[in-house]
Order: sequence, then C-alpha cells, then structure tokens
Amino acid sequence: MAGNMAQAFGIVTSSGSRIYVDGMQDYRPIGAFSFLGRYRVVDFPVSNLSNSGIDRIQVYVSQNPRSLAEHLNNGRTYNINPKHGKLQLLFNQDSRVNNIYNTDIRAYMDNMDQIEHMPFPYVVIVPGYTVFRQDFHKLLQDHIDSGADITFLYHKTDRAKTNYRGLRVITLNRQKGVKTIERNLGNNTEANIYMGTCVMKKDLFVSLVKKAAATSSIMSLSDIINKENEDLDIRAVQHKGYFASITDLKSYFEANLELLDLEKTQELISDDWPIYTVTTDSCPVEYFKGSKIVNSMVANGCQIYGQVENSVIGRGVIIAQDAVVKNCVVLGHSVIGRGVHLENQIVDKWARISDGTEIIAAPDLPGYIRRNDVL
Amino acid sequence: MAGNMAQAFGIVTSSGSRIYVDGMQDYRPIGAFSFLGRYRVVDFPVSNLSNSGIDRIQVYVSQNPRSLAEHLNNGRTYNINPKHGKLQLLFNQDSRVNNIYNTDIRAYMDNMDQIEHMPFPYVVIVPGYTVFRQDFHKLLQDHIDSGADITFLYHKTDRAKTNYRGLRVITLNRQKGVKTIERNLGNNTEANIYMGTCVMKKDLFVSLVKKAAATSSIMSLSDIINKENEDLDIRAVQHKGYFASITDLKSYFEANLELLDLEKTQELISDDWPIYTVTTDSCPVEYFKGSKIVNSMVANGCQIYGQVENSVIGRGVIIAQDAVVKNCVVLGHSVIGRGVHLENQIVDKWARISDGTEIIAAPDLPGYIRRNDVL
Amino acid sequence: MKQTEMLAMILAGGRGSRLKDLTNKVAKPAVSFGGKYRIIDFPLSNCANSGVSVVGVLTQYESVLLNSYVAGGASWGLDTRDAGVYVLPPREKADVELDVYRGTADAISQNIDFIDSYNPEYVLILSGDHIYKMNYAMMLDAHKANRADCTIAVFSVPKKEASRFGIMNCDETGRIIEFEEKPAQPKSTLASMGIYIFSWKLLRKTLIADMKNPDSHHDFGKDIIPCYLKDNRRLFAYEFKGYWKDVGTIDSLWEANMDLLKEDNKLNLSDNGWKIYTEDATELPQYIGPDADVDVAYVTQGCVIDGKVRHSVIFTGTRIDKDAEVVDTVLMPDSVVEEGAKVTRALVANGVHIGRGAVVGDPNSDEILLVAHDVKGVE
Amino acid sequence: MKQTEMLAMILAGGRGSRLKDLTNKVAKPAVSFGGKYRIIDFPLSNCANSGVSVVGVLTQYESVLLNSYVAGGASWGLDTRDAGVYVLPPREKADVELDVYRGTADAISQNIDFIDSYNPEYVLILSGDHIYKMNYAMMLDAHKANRADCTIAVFSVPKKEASRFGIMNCDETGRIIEFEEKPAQPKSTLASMGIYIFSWKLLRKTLIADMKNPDSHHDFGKDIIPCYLKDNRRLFAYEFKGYWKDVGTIDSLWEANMDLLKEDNKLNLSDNGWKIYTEDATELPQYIGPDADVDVAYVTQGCVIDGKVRHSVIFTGTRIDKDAEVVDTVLMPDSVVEEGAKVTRALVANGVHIGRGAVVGDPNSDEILLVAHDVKGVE
Repeated sequence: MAGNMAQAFGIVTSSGSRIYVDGMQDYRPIGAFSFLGRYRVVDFPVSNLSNSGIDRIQVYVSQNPRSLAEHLNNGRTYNINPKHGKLQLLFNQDSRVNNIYNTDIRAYMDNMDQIEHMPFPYVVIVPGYTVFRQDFHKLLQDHIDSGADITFLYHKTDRAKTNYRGLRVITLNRQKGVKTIERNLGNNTEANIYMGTCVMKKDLFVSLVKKAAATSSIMSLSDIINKENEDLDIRAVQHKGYFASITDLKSYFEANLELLDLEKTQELISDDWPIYTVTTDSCPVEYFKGSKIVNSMVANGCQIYGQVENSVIGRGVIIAQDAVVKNCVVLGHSVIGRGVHLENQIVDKWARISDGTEIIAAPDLPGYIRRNDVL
Repeated sequence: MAGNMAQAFGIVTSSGSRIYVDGMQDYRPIGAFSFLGRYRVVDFPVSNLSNSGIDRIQVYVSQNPRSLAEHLNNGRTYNINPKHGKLQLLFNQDSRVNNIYNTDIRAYMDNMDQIEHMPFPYVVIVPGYTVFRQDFHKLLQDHIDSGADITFLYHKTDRAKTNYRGLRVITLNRQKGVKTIERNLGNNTEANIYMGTCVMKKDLFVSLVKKAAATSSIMSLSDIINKENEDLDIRAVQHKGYFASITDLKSYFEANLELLDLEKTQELISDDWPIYTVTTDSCPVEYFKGSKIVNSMVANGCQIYGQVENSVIGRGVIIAQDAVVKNCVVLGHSVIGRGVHLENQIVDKWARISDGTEIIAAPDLPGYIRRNDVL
Repeated sequence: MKQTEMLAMILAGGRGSRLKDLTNKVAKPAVSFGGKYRIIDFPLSNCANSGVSVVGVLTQYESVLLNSYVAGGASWGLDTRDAGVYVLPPREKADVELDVYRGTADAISQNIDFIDSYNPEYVLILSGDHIYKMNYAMMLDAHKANRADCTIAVFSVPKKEASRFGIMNCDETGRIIEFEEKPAQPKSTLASMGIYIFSWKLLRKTLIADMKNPDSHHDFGKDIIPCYLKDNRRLFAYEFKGYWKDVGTIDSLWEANMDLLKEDNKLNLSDNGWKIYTEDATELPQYIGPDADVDVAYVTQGCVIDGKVRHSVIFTGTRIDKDAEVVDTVLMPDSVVEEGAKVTRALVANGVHIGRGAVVGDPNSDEILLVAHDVKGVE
Repeated sequence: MKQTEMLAMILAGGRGSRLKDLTNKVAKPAVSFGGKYRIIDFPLSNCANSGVSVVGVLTQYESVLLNSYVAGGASWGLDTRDAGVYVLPPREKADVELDVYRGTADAISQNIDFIDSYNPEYVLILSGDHIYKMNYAMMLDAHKANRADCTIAVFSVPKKEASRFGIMNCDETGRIIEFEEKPAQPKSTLASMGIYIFSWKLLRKTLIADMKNPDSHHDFGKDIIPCYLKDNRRLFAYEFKGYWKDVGTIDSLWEANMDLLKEDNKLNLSDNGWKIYTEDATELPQYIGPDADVDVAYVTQGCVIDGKVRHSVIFTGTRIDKDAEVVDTVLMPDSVVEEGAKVTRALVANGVHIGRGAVVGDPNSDEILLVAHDVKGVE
C-alpha cells in the first residue's frame, strides 16, 4: 500500500565514465541493453523498486538517451500510478561519454532541485547496470531499525578474480560495519562486492553530493563515502541470490548465458516478483520443419528454421535453414542466414549474417557483431 | 481514420542556436514554455499534427530536455494511439546550447536512422516554437495535388518591422512560387513570413539534409533549401488566422496577452480542433472576498485575493490581498505578496514577490522575474 | 506488497432519486461536484492515493455514462499493469439468469468470482455518494492492529442528530459491541459512514450463507453487520475526523458545494498532498471578461464570465454573460446565464440555459431551487 | 477528421455453447487463440489499426473476465484521450427495467444513447468470434464511394458450401439485390461475414421502428437487412479476400490454430504492418530445455518445453515435461503435460493437467478431443 510505506524515493544510476561495454555501448546506455531476450537491463532495478512500493524513481542517463527514454516512456509498464508516482529520466548537462568529469556527482548536481524537491526522508540508490532481486522495502526497514547512516548491499563471491571487475570490494568488521572500500582489482578470489546499492537519508545524500562537488570535480559518490567513512556509521547487508553487473562485454555475455539455468532465472523473476518490460506485440515463435533447439531462451516473434543451442535469442530473430547458433546472445531482429555457424558471439540488433558465414570465438572471449552490420 | 490517410510523419523542430529567449530559456527549451496559463508552446504543433491524423511525430530537443521529456512523456495526451503511432523525443549528441554547430541539420544527421526508418513517403516539418492552427492533412493534399517539390506555409503580416524577427521572409511569383528566402531584418512593414513549416517528400528531405551536412557544418535546412531554390519547385500556401513565433521575451509576452481576445483564442483552440496538454489535477480557482479581476485568463489551482487585470495567470498562483497584477504573464506556482504592484512583467515559475514590492515596466519592454526568484 | 492486498468495491448502484432530475440520465456517483469533479472521483482518488489499485464499481442504473467515465481508470492513474477500475453490472452466468442486485451485500455476493480472481486478503466496501478525503491504508493498519474481522469507519455527529444515523456503541478498546439503526435514544454519537474493511475469507463465507437465507435483505447494515455481532466477531470502529458529507439530496449537494467557499474549508481541494483526480477537460483556461465582477467564488476551467458572481460555485464550460447575476448558486457544467438574468439560491443542472433577463430563485427561500430545464428569457 | 467519424460495436453476447466447456467461465470472445491471443483481439486490433478508436462491446454472459480484459483498451492502444473500449451490458434506465438483449439488433437499439453520445456518421457492426485481419477504413471508403446506406463484408465460399451461409446476390455494381439465409440453391457464392457498416442516421430510425415491431426477432440478418432491402435502400457488398474463419466450434477453433503452422499461412501474424495486439504477459521468454525436440510448432512466451512437440500450438505458460509428446494438438494457457504423457489431436483447455504417462487423444479420430478436465497420470 503506497499510503503507509513510501518513505523513500529511488535513484537508478548510470554507469559513469569508468565503465564501458565496447561496441554495444556506442549505441545506447547499459540500462537499455537487451537482456535475456525480452528485457532491458534497467527493467531489473526499476521493477525491484516498484515491487518494493517505491513509486518515485529517478533514472539518470548520461549519453544516447533516446532508447532509454523510449523504453521508460511510461511508468504504467512498471505498475507506477502516474498520478501518485513518477518515473523520471534525468539528464546530464554535458553528455559527452568519455569525459572524466562526467561523474554521478555531476549528474546529481545538475539535477539538485529535482532531488531536493523529493518529499521523502530516504533515498535508495541502485546502479542501472546491475541485475538482481531485492526487496528494498525490507532493506529500508533494516536500515532504519539499525540506526546506521548508510546501509550498503553487498554480494559475497568466490569469483572476484575474474568477475565484478571495476566494482568495489568492502571489508567488514564483526558488527557488519564497513571497514574499507576499494576497487576490485581482482587480487583475491573471495570478496565482498559492494553492489553499488545503498540506502541513506536524503539529507545525508544531498550533503555528501555537495561535499564531493566542492572537493573535486572527478569525485564519485563512492569516493566521498569512502572518504567520510571514519565519521559515518556505514553498515552492510548481504544479498543472497543471483547478482550480475554488466560492466563489459564478457560480463554481459556471461550474465545472459548463466540464466539459461531455469531455476536461477525463476528465483530472479517470479509471479510474486515480476520484472516488467515493454511489450512489442510480437507473435509467438514459429518453429519450422527441420528446426532443432535445446537449452535456450527465445523471445517472441522469432522464426526458427535452423539449430539453436545454449543461446539467448531476442525478439524477431530469423534463423535460417541449416544455420547453427551455439552459446550465443542474439539481439532483436537479426537475421542469421542459411548454413551460418556462430559460436560464442554477441550479435547486436538488426545484424544480417550472410549464408554460409562461420564465426567462432572462445567462450571466455566472446565475439561481437555490431548493430546493423552485414557480414 | 488513420488507416487510409497517414502518408506523412511529423517533425517538430527545436529552436536551434540563432534563437534565444533571455532568461526563460536558461531553464527549458521554448517548446516547454508555459503558454496561456495551462498549455506549453509545443502543445500547438503536436496537437495540430495529431488533429491532422499524423500519429508518428519526432520532436527534436537540443538542450535541457527534462521538462520537455516529462511533458511529452505520453502520446495518449495528444490522442496518439501508442500501439500504432509514436511521439518520439530525439536528442542531439552534443547539447551545448550556444554552439553554432548545433544546427537542425546536425540534429537530423544525429538521428538519421530514425528518420530513414519512417515508413511514410512525406514529412511535415513544424517549428516547436510557433503557435498557430493548421490542418496539415489539407496542406499535404494541396502539396501532393500541386506537384511541387516543397510547399511552404507563410503568414502575411503588416508588422514585419517589429515582429517575427529572426524568421525568414519570402517573396513569391505570380504562381505562388517562392522567389527568394531571406532573414527578416525588419526592413519592411509588410512581408510574407515563412513560418518554418513545410511539406516535402521524405527522400527529398533526407537528400537535402545530407547535402547540407556535406556542404558546411553550420548550414540549416532553410539555408540549403534557399541554396537549392533554383533547382526545386517550391511553392507557398498562405496561412490565415493567428500566428505567433516565440523567439524572444517580447514575442512571448505579446503572444500571451494578444490571446486575451477571446474570439482570437476560440479560433485557435476549439471543440473541433482541441489543443491537448497534460493535466496537473489542480482544483478550481478560488476567488476570495475582496478579489477583483477583469479581462484575464486564469489556470486552475490559483487563489486570488487581490486584483488582476489584462493578465495571463498560470496554475497554482497565489495573488495576495491588495496586490495589483496588470498586463502580466505569471507562470505557475508564483506567489505575489500583499500590496505588490506588477505591470508588464513576466513572472517565471515559483517566484515569490514579497509584500509591498512594486515592479513596473513599459509594455514594449516587459520585465522578467526569474524562476525561483525571491524579490 | 502485492497490489491486491486489499481491493475496493464501490456501491454505486442507486439511482439516487432524491437528487430528482439530476439523476435522470446519470447514476448518482456520476453527478458533478465542486466545479470540475464528479462524486465518484472522491472514493476513486482516495483509493489511488491510498495505494488501493483494483476497484470494482457496482452499478445497474444508467451505467453507460458511469461506465465510460470510470472505465480503465486512467483519470485516477488506476490504469497501470496490475491496477484497474471495473464496472460490474449484474450478469448472466452458466447457471444464473440475469437479475438485479437485491441489496448492498448481494451486489458483493454476485461478484465473489471477480474478487476471488485477485485473491485479496481484505476487501474495502465504499459508497459512491460521499464527499471526503480519507487514507484507507491507515484504516487498514488499524484493522490489522486490532486483528479485526471487520472495521467500520465512523464519524462523530452532534448528539441531537445521532438518531438519524446508524450508531455504533463501542467498548473502551474501540470494539463495537452494539449497532443500532436510527436509535430513538442513542447511546453514542459515532455514526457509521458506510465504509467497511472486511477480512475477505470470513466475509466470503458469510455472504454465501446470506445468499441462501430467504429472510435476509442482503444488506450490510441490516444483515451482515448484525450477523457478525451475533457471532461475536471482532468488529472495530475507526474514527474519521476530516470533512465528510453525504450528498444524497439537492440541499446537501448544494451545501457541500457552498462549503468550498469558506476560506478555511476543511475539504481543502488545493492540498497537493492528497489530490482529487478527475476527467481531464480540454477547455481553455477560464476567461474573466472586462465587465466581470467576481467575489467569493469557485470557478473552473472553460468558464467564460462577464457578469456578477457572488458566493457561488461555477462548473466547467459555464457562461455568465454581461449584467447577469449569480448569487449563492451552483451552476453545473455547460449551463448558461444570459445577459441581465438573475439566479439566486439555486442549483442549475447541466446544460441548462437561463434566458435573457429571467429571474430565478428566491433569496429568502429555505429550500434550494433545482433548475433542471431551460428558463425562457424575458423580452 | 473527428475521431468518431465511425464507431464500432462488437456483438460479443453469445455464450457460444458449441465451444462446450471452453465457455463455462468465459464469454466466447475471451477464448484463447493462436498461442497468446484471445478471439476478441482480432476485431479490436483491426479497429486500432484502422483508426476506429471508440468501440462498444455488447455482452451479457459472464462479462467479468471479458470486462476486465478489454476495459480501458490499453492493450490495443485504444486508451487515448478520445478513444475507449466500453463493455455495454444490459442496464436499468429511468423508464426501462433491466432485461437481456433480445437479438443482435436489440443490443444496438438498447445502446442508442451510447452511440449518440459520440455523434458518429457511421457505425461498424462486428462479431466477436471471427479470426481475420481487415482494414475497416478501406471498407468505409467503399461505403462512401457507393453512397451506401449499408455495406456488408462478404467472403467467397466454395459453391458446394454456399448453402450453409447467408448469401448475397448482387448486381454488376456490387449492389445487393437479394439476401438469402442458407439457400438450398445458392445463386452466388458471396457469404455475409456479419460485418456491416451502416450510416447511423438511417440505422437509428430503422432500429427504433424495429424495437416497436412485435413480430421482429430484432436481428440484423433476419430483420434489419431484409427491411433495408424491402425499402430499396442502397446495400452494397464489400468483398474480403484475406484469411477469415469463424471459430464457433471446437473443430474450427482447432483448425484455425493449425492453420498457423503452415509456412505460407495467410493470417501471417508476424506481419509488423498489421499487428494483432493482446494482453501483455509478464512471463519469462519461452525456455526450451536440454531434452526438448520441437519441430513445426507455434510456441509463445512463458512456456517451458522439455519434451517432444510436433505440429502443435502451445499457449502462454504451458509446461511440457521430459519424454512427453504433444502432436497435432492445441495446448491452451497454463496447461501441463507431465513426463511421459502423450497427447494427440486434442484441444487441451486452460490449466488442464495431463498426468504422468497418460495417453490422450486418438490420431485416427475424425473429431478433435476437447480435454476440459485434468487427466490422471498412470503409475
């Protein structure tokens, strides 16, 4: 019930200048990446917030806003009553991507009046490039009950050497207080990854942002929190379940294929915790004579004549006769020609692979076929 | 009926780098300016297109997109079936306002794939900073019937010396062919003002845009049309009725006050040609004991204790006891204190004028009180 | 966290014949109020603001306008994926013939399948003819805290008026121990507002039993509540302290409109924290002409006023010409008062024209005049 | 240019009892089709794509699900400011008691006030149980070009089947000169599709006369069209050449689904130029498991398939377990075929479970088996 619980607004952050997914991000921000065939990455943080009863959500976008603007166009998709709540896209004044001054702090400062007008005592901050399930209502309650200044959400992993690069690692004391916050440089296998997700009072958030802006023009929110750690009571709550952070091509590729484990996916997305997205009114998938498909997720609108194995296929993809698509992530409306053989590829939207082409990469170095490319 | 008539898509242009409304435009593009108390300027071109049966509309925005993005958020407002049509906001890659390279051509080039994908043979182009009524279905039919390459819409005026500065003036031959296209430098009283509104084949539009981009990086669409005039059959159709172009503070001020002539307004906006806008669910206007009001338009949500004369009052404005507001355009949520006296002022949103303040300007040099200002 | 923890059912069936000609063509909940609203905007906006997002509207009388008015729920933001406003008229089923709703409880009983399809824990029963702003989520909090089977919203009325209402007698914890319909000697001043929260499981069982009971009126006040009391169920009163008005008669509808003109009016429709949403009009902003003289008035979008207005509520699309006079009056949408006409202490129905120079209404009358038909001008 | 130049009325009232248990709890137009659609999606999407933006849905049988399905019209984009989909059940008016619709024409007659409120020039009458894609705007163009009073969409049927239909006999201009219901000796092969465009003014007058006629069945085919012919009105046939199927029986519903499996299927639901819109499901994309074997199939979102599928249409949320076999079958939403079960030539109703190892349906049967209840597994 919105009436008695909306104590927080949500902020969905953009990826900033340190994260860049080669190729794909030339066309759209990570939040607008297609995910698991029919979703976009941003559907996860926004649906999590909406499912948690938070109906005022700011989504920050720092570059190529069109695709995200069209996708988020309507809060109704995410069950947000447009009279009562608001799903708001906020822009940077300067949207050039590779600008080191293009920090999250800069984005907040550019939109400070929109933040200060928010009639809620708390803010929940979630990166727009992460995929996980979390009831933020519960996290907020835990935060309030604990009396902490800031509550982090972290994920314990034994894959820190190879995964979650670029994110931050935290160490904790016995009381689950945050001792240190450092970049994950892959030094250790086991680590507590800070998920970029935190809860604090709005006033504290505003004062941290202003302090960061006054200190240095390349400082991020995590930097200022780290700097102020001594004076703040920062605690961490462990997240259980699936967590992916899309920070490069490899993590994008792996996150899609990992979720071909149906149990894992059904834990992330379920009837009582739906992930909302925009429908495109595609018709069901048509499997024609001779098609063969195993262990794959297929979005609607596809026409399958060939073979698909261990792959995620986006909307409206055509896979022609005798084509083999194996361990691939194929984005919407691509056409895979007759006899094509693809392995370990990410095929971006509207690409057309000519008959007979063979493109095979190693699983740990997935290939990327650009949007609109004709190969 | 959309089924048999949608031959064109619409483009609503942004004001580009040569037009700038001092003060007000610091906060939002001209299209997002409040107009006549409850509208925004962009409601006029978009409603005209929608009323003409055109349901694929691109609105270009070159700076501070937030307010326009939120306002246009939902095509439903403008009666555009979101399954069949689309009201699309398109952004420049580089959104710095005072950049001479920030031309309309640059914006079209940045979004060329979105233009080329449009499944319509014709395009209707309308500036997002103009206020008038036009059935574009009829204009399109006239264009097709005439066999011209481009059809301009023009407005005949005897106020070209003082008004419509910065727009272009055209001269015509006997066949209504366009002879010359020049900037209106105010040299003549009478002139045919090119309204920035035209119809042409999409293919011609695309080729002109590409030619302009290849010629010079500061060229505009009007420039290239002018340059190609010799080789093209350009005709002009006269627009009758009200026409305003918001290109500076004075034209904004005058356009609002001119429409206090109810007959003029009812010609521009009527039951069979509604101008759509977003509701804010404000309650009716409350007139309290001692209020006095004549010849004014008042948007809902206002509380009037004082005197209002010859003015346009936006949503949720409070005018306290003994205040006098005369010949003013007051934007939403401003508070005019007790005993204040304002004449010939534009009061921007959320301004607060303290009790007893007196601010009087001359009608031809209206004053401007900034957003959020406390005076 | 589920959107359907509680769903609301609005009893909107009555013709409301005490509103006379105002309900000839529209059901009572669709009657206009407060310049730009309709009565049903109040429960629907309260639902939207309380986070109650599925609402059934039970109606059988002249449902077309009400239907097209509420269908989809977009005006109240109740059109998101899992939300919706559904008009529920009586219907034919595989084993049931078409029949009217026999009472307030029967209207719910006939829609048990609809309610079940949302699997709610609680059902909120509302009336379609009250003007008030209320947070049902807080009432639900109280219901849960009391572990109640049913919570009834009550309103404290003056002692001398208590015998006109259904009166709740409570113990010191707020538990209802007795319910008396219009008692001659009221023991308390807490009147039922006709707003109930029921835990659905028990209500469902009770309704099914009630449907089979030939002696029942199938009415909440007459049958269901007494049955709960008899069975010693946990019924609690929830006291509401804001503005509340039943607008079932011409006089009370007029009064409720006039209440809006008070500087300290308790309904406070300008509070942005609890907006009342309504259909979006495309009319121009109101235009107050050069000869207008407006003082103490509530005037909305689309009005064109060039005459004198005193202490009146002027609805959408109304026209008051030069030298006309409107005093202590409610002008419903699209009504017109022509040049020189005078209207006093009246409620002018939708679209009615008062001709040039006509004089309507009596400043000294006790009753409010309902003007439901055009009044000819005086030449 | 007005949005309401033509409004559509969909006759969705029938229970469709030839669909047997499929319509126990839903009206026929709400029956599922083609993996993710419902039958009524077709006329509604056709309206949306043809620019017909106000649609009345006339229903009286089990309207709740249909009501909540179409209310507001958002799924078809028919929820813009001046658009809307309105469910219109029979209703009580100031001078009329609640009564069922007596026939197709009576259903329109009882809603003359609804139609009048949009002031349309033309009214499009549609049926809620046909599968087809049609541009009604082009039919309207023909209606206008012919200066017709009524235009009837017709479909050329094989000569030997013509006697099962209502047959139109036309002159060389396409003007209908005779209408025969199921003629023994058909003079033409143009069968009425039950799709009409009427100029509203004349239809309105005719309906009012028809309501008072005690001998009328109040039916378009039996009364209104013959009356127009008798009065020498301008009736024209409009020939439709695409895919069209009445899905009024289990066999024809199954067949229409099977038609989707043809590589050159004429309905072509993958054409992005004329999409059929439907309710938006939040299910996961379909998952085809490691042991699946799918060949010639139509499978939609939310399905989890790990068994063998041949020449079948698999609806939303269906599960086919390992070693199960589904052949020549339509699996309606949320049905489950457990491990080792075999289903052949069947139409499995919504939510039905076929237990482990059960064998259902006969490959050699002429008729399609409707499986409306759970089938126990074989231990």
